[in-house]
Amino acid sequence: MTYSIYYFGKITEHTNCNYERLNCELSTVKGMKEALLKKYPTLRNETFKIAVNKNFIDEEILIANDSEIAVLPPFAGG
Amino acid sequence: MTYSIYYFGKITEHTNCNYERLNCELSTVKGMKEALLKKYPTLRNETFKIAVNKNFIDEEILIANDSEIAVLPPFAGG
Amino acid sequence: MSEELTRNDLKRYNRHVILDEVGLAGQEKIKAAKVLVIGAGGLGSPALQYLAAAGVGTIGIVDFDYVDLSNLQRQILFTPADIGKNKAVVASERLKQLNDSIEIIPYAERLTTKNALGLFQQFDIIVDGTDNFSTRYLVNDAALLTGKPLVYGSIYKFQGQISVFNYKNGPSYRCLFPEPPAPGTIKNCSEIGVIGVLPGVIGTQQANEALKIILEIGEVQSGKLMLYDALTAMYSTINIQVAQQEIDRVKAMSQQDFELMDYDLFCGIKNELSEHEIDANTLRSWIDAIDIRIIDLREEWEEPALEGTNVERITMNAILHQINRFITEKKVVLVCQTGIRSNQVRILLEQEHQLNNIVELKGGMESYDKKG
Amino acid sequence: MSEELTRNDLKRYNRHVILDEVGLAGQEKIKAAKVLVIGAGGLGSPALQYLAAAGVGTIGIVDFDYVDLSNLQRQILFTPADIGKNKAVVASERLKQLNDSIEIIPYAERLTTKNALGLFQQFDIIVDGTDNFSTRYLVNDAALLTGKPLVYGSIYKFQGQISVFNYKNGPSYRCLFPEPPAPGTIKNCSEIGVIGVLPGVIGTQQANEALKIILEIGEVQSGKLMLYDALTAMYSTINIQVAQQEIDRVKAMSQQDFELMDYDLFCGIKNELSEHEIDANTLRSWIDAIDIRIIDLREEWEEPALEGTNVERITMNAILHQINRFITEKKVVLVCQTGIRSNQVRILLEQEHQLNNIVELKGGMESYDKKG
Repeated sequence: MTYSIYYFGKITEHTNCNYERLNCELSTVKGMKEALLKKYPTLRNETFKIAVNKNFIDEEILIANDSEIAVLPPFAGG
Repeated sequence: MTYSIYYFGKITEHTNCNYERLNCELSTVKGMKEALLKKYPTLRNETFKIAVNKNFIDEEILIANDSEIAVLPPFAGG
Repeated sequence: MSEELTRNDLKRYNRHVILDEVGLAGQEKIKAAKVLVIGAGGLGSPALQYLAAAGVGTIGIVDFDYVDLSNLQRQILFTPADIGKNKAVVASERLKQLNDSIEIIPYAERLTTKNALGLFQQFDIIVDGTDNFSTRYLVNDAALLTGKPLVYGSIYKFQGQISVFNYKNGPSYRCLFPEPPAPGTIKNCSEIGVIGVLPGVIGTQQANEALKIILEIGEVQSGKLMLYDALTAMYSTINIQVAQQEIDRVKAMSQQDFELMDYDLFCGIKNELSEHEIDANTLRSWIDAIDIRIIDLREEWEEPALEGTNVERITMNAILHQINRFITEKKVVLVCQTGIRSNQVRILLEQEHQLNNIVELKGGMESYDKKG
Repeated sequence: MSEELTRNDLKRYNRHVILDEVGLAGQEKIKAAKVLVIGAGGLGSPALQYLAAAGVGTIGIVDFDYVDLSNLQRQILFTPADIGKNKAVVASERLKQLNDSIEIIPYAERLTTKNALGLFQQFDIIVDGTDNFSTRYLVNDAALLTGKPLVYGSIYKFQGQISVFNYKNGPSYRCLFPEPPAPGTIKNCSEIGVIGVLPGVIGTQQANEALKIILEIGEVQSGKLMLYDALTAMYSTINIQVAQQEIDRVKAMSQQDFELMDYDLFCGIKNELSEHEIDANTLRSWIDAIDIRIIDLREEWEEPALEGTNVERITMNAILHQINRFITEKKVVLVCQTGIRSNQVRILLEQEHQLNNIVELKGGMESYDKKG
């Protein structure tokens, strides 16, 4: 599978990029979260939500090839 | 062919909608312009540009099925 | 080019300085930058506010126009106390209150082919906040001739466009629209109506593009036309290609050629009266005098009133339901406030009901009033 | 509900009235509307300007905070003359200058669980311009409990988010983020740095959403989270679903339950010092006193200076290239301006270089200064 991953807000400070293509096995949202934590260990202290193709989906749903993934932290600035 | 057509600015005052799906024969940009003038005769006094899938393309290029077409007039307000 | 920051600057712009993408060097670039904003209206007001707040060292403001009550719904630099004063001057006073450590230069004059090149040469970036095609083509061409990037924004009712032209050999406004719309199809744009917050949304994004050019960060919207619809909150972006022949045609002009260009004529604004139009003096001579029907399309509250034995009022909204009231042998004169409604109604009656005994008051009652 | 327009209103809001989508009836709705803006800062300033300009009949402003020099880079309602004054009061004075025909009510107090429900009940729409998680959850819950639509906006460095919550049974903020971030991972957001024009872009679009709710036109951004990046000028929109159990949990609270909620505790703000943190008093006692290394990560120009025989300066930027300077048996205290850099550096050194003799000054030199 190839996924396009977009990182937002504070997450980019851990990934040092706001976009990357990731080649990996077919994954669920939950699996994707684990893969990201493995690749970027410091992410474990962060709160974030994962959207797939512009929707927040159940953690157990498999993510189709070529999906667009957004990794969104909350932010509170004003 | 089915095209998704988005109308902008003053153009919508002639079409009375800002979006429609149009079923027609395979067309070029030039042909599309003529089809629009036929459907909306008062458009003939308007200046507008047609973008296909977010690009302005040559008037003679054929527009693929399911393309997204934007009909853009200039506007000068400020 | 950069300029050293004072101790006060460091505190004031701290929220910029602590960003990796800005830093001390970036804030120094902002301080050294010179931005010229054409038009202190709907787009100019928010753009100017944020450029001044950001610490842009030199800001020029060109506007010959005067503050009017109907501006205040969107031109948030002005208060009722400013009505009747020059916009460039009032804007400059408010900006000085907001930030007295930058230089603000008001030009209370019309931008013309005579002064544009000289003015543009004194600045690094031009921000277009004008409200008519004539000045927009003039601004584009002057930016091309002086080699200055142009931050373009434009609005219509609920929609807006943003782009950056003439940036690092990218497209110009003429690459998008080589020629202005056909004369007569577009009247004075400020008279069409606009949701007040729209120029705020667009003008702030023009300021953002100007800052990215100054800071040399991010992706400047050159070669892209951003479209925005406030009703749906949808954005889309269309790619614009360079049309080299359009750019070359402008660049081929000598300074003298440019100074002799008549942009009003190019945009059809100086058109003679068409066969369907009459002017205020003609209308004045016809009231109470000849056997025609003068129809005032305006709402009851619009001023000045138009009175006469041959004047009747049928509002534009009422027309679609009373089309038979127009079927008459007599010549009909349509009158509205600015000439837009009368033009729409005339075209509708001609095209859909084959009526051809109709003329309209060019410029509407606003022109009648001024000459009255 | 609607309110009759005066003759002056008709002229002032003419550019709204002549829009089919607004008209006289729409402008009357705007005049009758009551909007409460929480926070007169980066987001509140532009939202308030355009709501007042549009003619919103009653505008409430809640802000307990005082104008600071570092606010002026983005909070365009304030001038240097306002420094030290309450933001709600100063904002209200400027808005009265802009439009004296509407009612503007400043609440120069902190929004708390005690006053929120009573306040919200007096308004139709809530606009969230706050700058911390604790108040954002409080605002969301109070909006749910009083049944008011909430126009949400939030910013971080160069990015922004916009949505409308609690609108016609749509999602709430808790449907998006049920719980605040882990305590300690997010410090005071106003200290991270932000490009000044960003809140202008987001705050104007919050005003636009509020106006669409008032006018009942267009598509309100309920169930959608708009994301914006000022560097790339890219927008994207993500759909948000209702999480009914999150809404029910809030709605199950009685007024008394809500009043007893401690949102600071919920957001981890009242956390005790962690094992990695020391406070200003402790640091003060250690300077010149014990054999440790106190490392000031700040740039040379940041104030107040920290001096002592055991204090050294290594800026954050220098650290990545000089990591060996940290390999030492001595205990290390990291100090920066607000506690953010010291936190990042400590985590980096612990995780990537297995150093575990490091503590940080909680709240940075700003807390040191205040207690000094």
